[in-house]
Amino acid sequence: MEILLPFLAASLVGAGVFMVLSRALIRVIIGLSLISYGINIAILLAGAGTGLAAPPLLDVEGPYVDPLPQALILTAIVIGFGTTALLLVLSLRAYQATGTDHVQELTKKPDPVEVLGSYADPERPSISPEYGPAEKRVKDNKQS
Amino acid sequence: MTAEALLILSVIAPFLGAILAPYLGRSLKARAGYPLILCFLPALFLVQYAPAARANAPLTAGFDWVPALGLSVDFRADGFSLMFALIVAAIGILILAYGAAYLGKSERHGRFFSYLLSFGGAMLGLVLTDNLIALFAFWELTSISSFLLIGFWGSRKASQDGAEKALMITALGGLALLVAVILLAIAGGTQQISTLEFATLRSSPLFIPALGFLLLAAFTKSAQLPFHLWLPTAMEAPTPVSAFLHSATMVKAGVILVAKFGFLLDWGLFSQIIMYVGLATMFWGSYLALRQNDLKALLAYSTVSQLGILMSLYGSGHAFAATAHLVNHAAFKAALFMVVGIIDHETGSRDISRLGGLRRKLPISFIIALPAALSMAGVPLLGGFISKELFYEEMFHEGFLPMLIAVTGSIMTFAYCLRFLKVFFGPLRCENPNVHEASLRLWLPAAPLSLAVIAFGILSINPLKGLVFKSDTLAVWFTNLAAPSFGYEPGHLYLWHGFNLILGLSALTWALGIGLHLFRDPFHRFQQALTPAWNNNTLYYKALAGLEHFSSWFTHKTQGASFASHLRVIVLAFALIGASVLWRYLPENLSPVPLAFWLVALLIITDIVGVLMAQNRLSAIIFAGLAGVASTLLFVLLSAPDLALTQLLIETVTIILFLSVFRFLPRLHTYVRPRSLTLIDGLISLGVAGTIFTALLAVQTPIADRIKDFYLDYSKSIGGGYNVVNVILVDFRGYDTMGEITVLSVVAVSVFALLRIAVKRAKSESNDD
Amino acid sequence: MTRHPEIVFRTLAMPVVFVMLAIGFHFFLRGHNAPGGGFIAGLIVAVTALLARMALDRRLLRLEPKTLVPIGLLIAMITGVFPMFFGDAFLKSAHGHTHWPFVGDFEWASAALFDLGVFLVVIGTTLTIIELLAEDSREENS
Amino acid sequence: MNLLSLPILLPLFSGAVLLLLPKRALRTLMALIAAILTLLVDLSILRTVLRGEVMVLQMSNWPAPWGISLVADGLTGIMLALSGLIALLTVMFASSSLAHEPRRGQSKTLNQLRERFGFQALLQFLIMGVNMSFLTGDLFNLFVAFEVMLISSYGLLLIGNELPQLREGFKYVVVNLLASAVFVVAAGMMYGLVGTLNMADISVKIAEYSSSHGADARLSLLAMMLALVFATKAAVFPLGFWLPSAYPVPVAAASAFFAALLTKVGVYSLIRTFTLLFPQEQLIHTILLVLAAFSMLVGAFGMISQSRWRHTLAFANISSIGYLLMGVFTTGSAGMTGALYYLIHTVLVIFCLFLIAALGEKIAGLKYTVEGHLNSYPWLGIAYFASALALAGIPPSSGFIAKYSLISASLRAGGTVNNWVAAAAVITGLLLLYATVEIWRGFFWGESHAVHKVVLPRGMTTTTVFSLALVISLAVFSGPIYKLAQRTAEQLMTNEAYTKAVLVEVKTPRIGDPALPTDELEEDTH
Repeated sequence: MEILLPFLAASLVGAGVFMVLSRALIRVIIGLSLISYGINIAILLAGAGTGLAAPPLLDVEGPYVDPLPQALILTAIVIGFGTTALLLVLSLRAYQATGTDHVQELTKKPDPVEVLGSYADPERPSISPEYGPAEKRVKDNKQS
Repeated sequence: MTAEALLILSVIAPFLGAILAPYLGRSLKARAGYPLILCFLPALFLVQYAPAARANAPLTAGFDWVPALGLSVDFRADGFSLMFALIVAAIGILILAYGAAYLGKSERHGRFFSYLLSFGGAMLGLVLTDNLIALFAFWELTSISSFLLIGFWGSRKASQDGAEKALMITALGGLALLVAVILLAIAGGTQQISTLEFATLRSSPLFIPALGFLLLAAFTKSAQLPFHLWLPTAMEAPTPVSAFLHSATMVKAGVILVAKFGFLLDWGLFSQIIMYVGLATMFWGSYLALRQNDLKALLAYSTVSQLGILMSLYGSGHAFAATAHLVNHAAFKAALFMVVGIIDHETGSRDISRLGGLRRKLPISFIIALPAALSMAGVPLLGGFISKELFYEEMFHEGFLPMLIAVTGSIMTFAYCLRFLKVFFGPLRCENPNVHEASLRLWLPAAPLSLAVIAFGILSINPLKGLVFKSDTLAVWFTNLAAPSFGYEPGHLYLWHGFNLILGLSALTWALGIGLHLFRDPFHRFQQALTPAWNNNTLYYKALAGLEHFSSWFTHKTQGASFASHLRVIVLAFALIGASVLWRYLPENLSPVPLAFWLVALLIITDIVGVLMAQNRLSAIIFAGLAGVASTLLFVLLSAPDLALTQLLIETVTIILFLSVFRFLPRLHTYVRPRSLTLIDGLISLGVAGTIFTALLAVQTPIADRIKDFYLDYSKSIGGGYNVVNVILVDFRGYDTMGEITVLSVVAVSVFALLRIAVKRAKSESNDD
Repeated sequence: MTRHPEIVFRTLAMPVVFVMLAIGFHFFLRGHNAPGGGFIAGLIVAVTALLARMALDRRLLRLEPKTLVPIGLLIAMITGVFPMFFGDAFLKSAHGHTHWPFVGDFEWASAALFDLGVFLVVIGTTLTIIELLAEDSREENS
Repeated sequence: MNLLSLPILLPLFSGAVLLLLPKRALRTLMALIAAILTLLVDLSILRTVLRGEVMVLQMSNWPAPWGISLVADGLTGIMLALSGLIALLTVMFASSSLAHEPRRGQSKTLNQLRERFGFQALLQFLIMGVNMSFLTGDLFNLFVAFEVMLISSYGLLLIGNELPQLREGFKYVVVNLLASAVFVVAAGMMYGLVGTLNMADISVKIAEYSSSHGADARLSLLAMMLALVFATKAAVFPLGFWLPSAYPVPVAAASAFFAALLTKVGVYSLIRTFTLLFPQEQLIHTILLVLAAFSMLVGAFGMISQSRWRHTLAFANISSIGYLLMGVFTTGSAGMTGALYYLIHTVLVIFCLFLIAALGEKIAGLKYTVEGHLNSYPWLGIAYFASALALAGIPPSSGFIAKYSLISASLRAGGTVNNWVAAAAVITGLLLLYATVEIWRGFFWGESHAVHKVVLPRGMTTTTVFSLALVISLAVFSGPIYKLAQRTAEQLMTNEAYTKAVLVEVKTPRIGDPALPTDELEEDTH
């Protein structure tokens, strides 16, 4: 018991991770649900141990298992349900919009860098007059 | 008004003016510059505290900003600071007047004066402050406001570039200064500059790094080799700005730093380093000034060269000579810039090769420029001569090599001064046929500076005392004002030292300078031939391009990497965590496993294999669902009926969900990973599984009692229910459930929006992403 | 699909829906004392409603399921806020016995009201998602 | 003490009601009122905790380790006040911007749809989640709070269904699901190992155990798991890759809120975890310190590499996280003081910059390289310049004070790691300056090609001016605010006040607790 159950939880999580690292939308989603199965079991094992006892219903004879982890997992399951549903709908939408289920193709690359333009040269600061007759030019530049 | 208030006001007033300037500029246009002169007056009034400063009882004032950080804006008008503040304020006033006449109608006057005044305020703060952090703050403020000033004509690429270059290089120095002031504050145990003690600092291991960073800061700001590249391009600024920045303010900040902390720097190799860097800068600056065709560029390199002189003098501890030259340089350089502005304004050109004989068309400007240029060249009877003599004398004491560099540099200085004056002589050459003298408003602000240049020298001859030639008025007054700050004896400036080696060297300088001017064409060809393919300027742009390139490469590599590899980082981190406790907590005796558990285990393993091997969507979904059922069974076996029930129902609903979208889901493509990646992913997954596994083993024995008994004890009596899990959910930890149903509600809202707002297809997506 | 199974399905569906609804409410009411509770009951009722929708083409509720969500949320929250007016903390629970005419002895708990909120939110969310998905796919088909 | 539940209940209530309200004007009004009330509550909580008091509310009246406690100490007070301010400004900005087109050249129906389909409600739920995270004193409840916050952020990120939203949304959701999975398993294991979930109780028990048994690898394991979770949420290098692509895709108001607060929740949790639960895990502190240095640099390089407003700023956010963690994990209270001050500073500045970016996008589209807008929009220029200076840490902005105190604390702490981290901070300052100047050059300077001036919506500009005023007043009132940060940091250095306040009443509850009047509840039970 002490080894088998943690092993099961761990293998569910491990398999889930392997699926998540693949590149197809559905595999990612299925992987995530495997992870959540594994994790629910893991929390139960971590908090309540692997020993056998009565369920925490007070009309049954004790000793009871620890009820708190069960409550935690319940909350986690519900939240997990919500997020899975959202993720499912989202991936459906993403698939419809992009036409690909390849996770990588959903990713976009950052902008290419722009080439550095011409620059000021200290040996030859722009000799073009900055003022006087040039006033018009400066003015034109500003107003255009 | 109290003295303290005046001192604070003298720094604050320009900033207030900077805020007001846009409004004034809107109504008064360029003339806004005249009323704004008021902002520099408080600083000028500080002159009344000069006697106190000379008596080494300087005026202090200030206010706290962030006292918990030791950051207070303290001012201390000691001799040197006061002297400098007066120069800044005086030149600032002239620049404001000059700018008011210089700017055209279509300019953004308010903005211009606003930038200019905040720069002036920052400069005043920098010289007057006595707090290390405030010193840094004002230092950075000068960088920032000069950035705006240089880039005032921001629509031009060259202006933008010049501004950015100045900012980046001075900010580099600024960061060095930041480190330096922090180290000084740590080592000295105080943030007040006037209470720093050499002995305390010297004993600290941080002393040498602090000095190193301090020097780096000073060199960048004062455009010393090899950081001088920003100064010439800063000429892209409007000329009034150049006149302000490069005569008395911005570029002198580094010199101020060396002067203020001179008592620390005069130690070991440091003074030698500063002196040689300064001399090299002086030499190289005048060498480059000689080859310029643009009047402004010529002045820019001449500024580099003059800063070299100041730096070497302060660095080698000759504060008296340095201060004398500093005063002179401020006057003649500001005047020269203003004249260049006038020439540019009237002729429409600054190109030396296209100008000539302007003496006839611009007589007043010529009169203003002549003494200033000659003073820069070091011609006798003018202020520049006196301080150059002092420079020679000090370098003579330093040794042969410094002497040699100083003299060669000065020869070239002499030559480029003549070259500058060339535009006034010879036949008239000018592209603008209607060239005429500038208006009174334009040349008048330059005139006092030229007068000062003359006054520093000639006016001080005292005819009654014969040939003493003791120049004992304005310049001396200024120079001696700084005396208490450096601890030198108030001295005299002599026009005449008698026939000695120094005078001989000066004569040699003049002769060779004239010679160089006459043979400037071959020299120019020589310079052209020697021009290397790259210099520190190209290096700067290479570095910037390299930075851009690296940033984009790096970001591309990290951000643009595949999503899966991003996820790999997270799970890998998780996998690595497991290694820390791997196998340490194996339970000692294992309890037997009932048959039911074996069966569930078998089911789970089968499902896992099934999911991993699945070739189509349906089987993958079914195997995953079965894994859910298996975990339900496990919950039953582990006495968690609520969990089992919930999990089963959720499984049902999820399957319904999957099936209702089933037709629209993509097929289960097997995008083949490269074999190495499969291996890596497999290993990572194993690592994650290992972490979960070991962690589960490790936490089975708690370090403290678990709090479960409370729930079992009070669930019925206070909670009112037999099902402890449910009581926990709605009562003990009902707040969690509150959050949980909020999550569900948000899911409903989000899904509703996702499904009801129409999806644009990729094809029709506008191209702006 | 031929007509016959569909008719069978329809005839069977009606009683199934009622039985399931009963089960759902049963689970809801006994939640405090035995496995069950608002969440489980909510899921059961939601599945039932789907069944009714698919087999009988009839909605169990006039309301759009989306509206149930904020209502449930508000019920749960206000139950929690109520004790605050008496100087107690948020979500302070109370329970006891009371005697109603015709109903007899009744054991109540404020937690049940809170659970009602949970119940409604779960129904609302589940139905919203699935009904919308069904609609979405119908539109795609047409 | 019920005051503590209001920052959560008010947004929850208004979020639920917003879903029921039929008219746009009503919804806007409701959202604004809720945000204002929440801010007032937040400020009054801040006022109380600034007296050095630790406020505690035991939810459902259950005593500390068994029920869930809401706790507010100085740190919580600061975070709440920030969240209240940012929330109000976001609601203001959103209600104005959602009435207009998202950015130049797009139709405005999309934004109207967003509003109709619950944008404001999602925002309220997000605020609730954020406040819940700050207030909770329970590890598992922190997980729930994170989920409320994250699920709302998914909703806000996705609402509108634009292609980039769907694309980046998927990645964002998957990453956060993974992190949440680690979080929940860590919380479960924490219960298994320490036997309690109340953070004060955990702190006491770990301290007791450590003092008698010394270091324990199992505790380090849990600490590392939590560090992994929170570092991922805080977008610390190399776990922060999800941020720069995700934050720019939603509506600008949502982006701004995300950037200002969501990552800070991760940082907040890191601070709590490593001051309260695991102050002794020095190795992890050092690891995070090194990662902080990398985050700063990577963020700055990222900024330089981008040319779109919000992408650039998203990287600025990563850089600021680096600075924050540098302070948090520098030994001693000086570093923490700097970090807290920096926290206030960076929340306000990043938020303000995002608003400016939104206006910039309205004027010229996603990229800031469309030059020449200074003359047409001088006020925008001033706003950008002031906040960019603050971002780059140039005096006299608050950024300078923050940067100075962080670097100074780091150099004072000494040691090789600290010195290198300080060096990284200094270099990052230069890079940030370069990046912000590039935006200035790209957008404000240069030749203007604009044909006509875009009229910016009143509400958007007003909100931007407000947030700019906050940025500036932070610099002006640096003295008292720094003092506040200092006091809070000292409070964080010792956990005694916190744990004492939470664990004060460990007596068992009496059976005959006053019950609610029966008649109000009867009708509803059937």
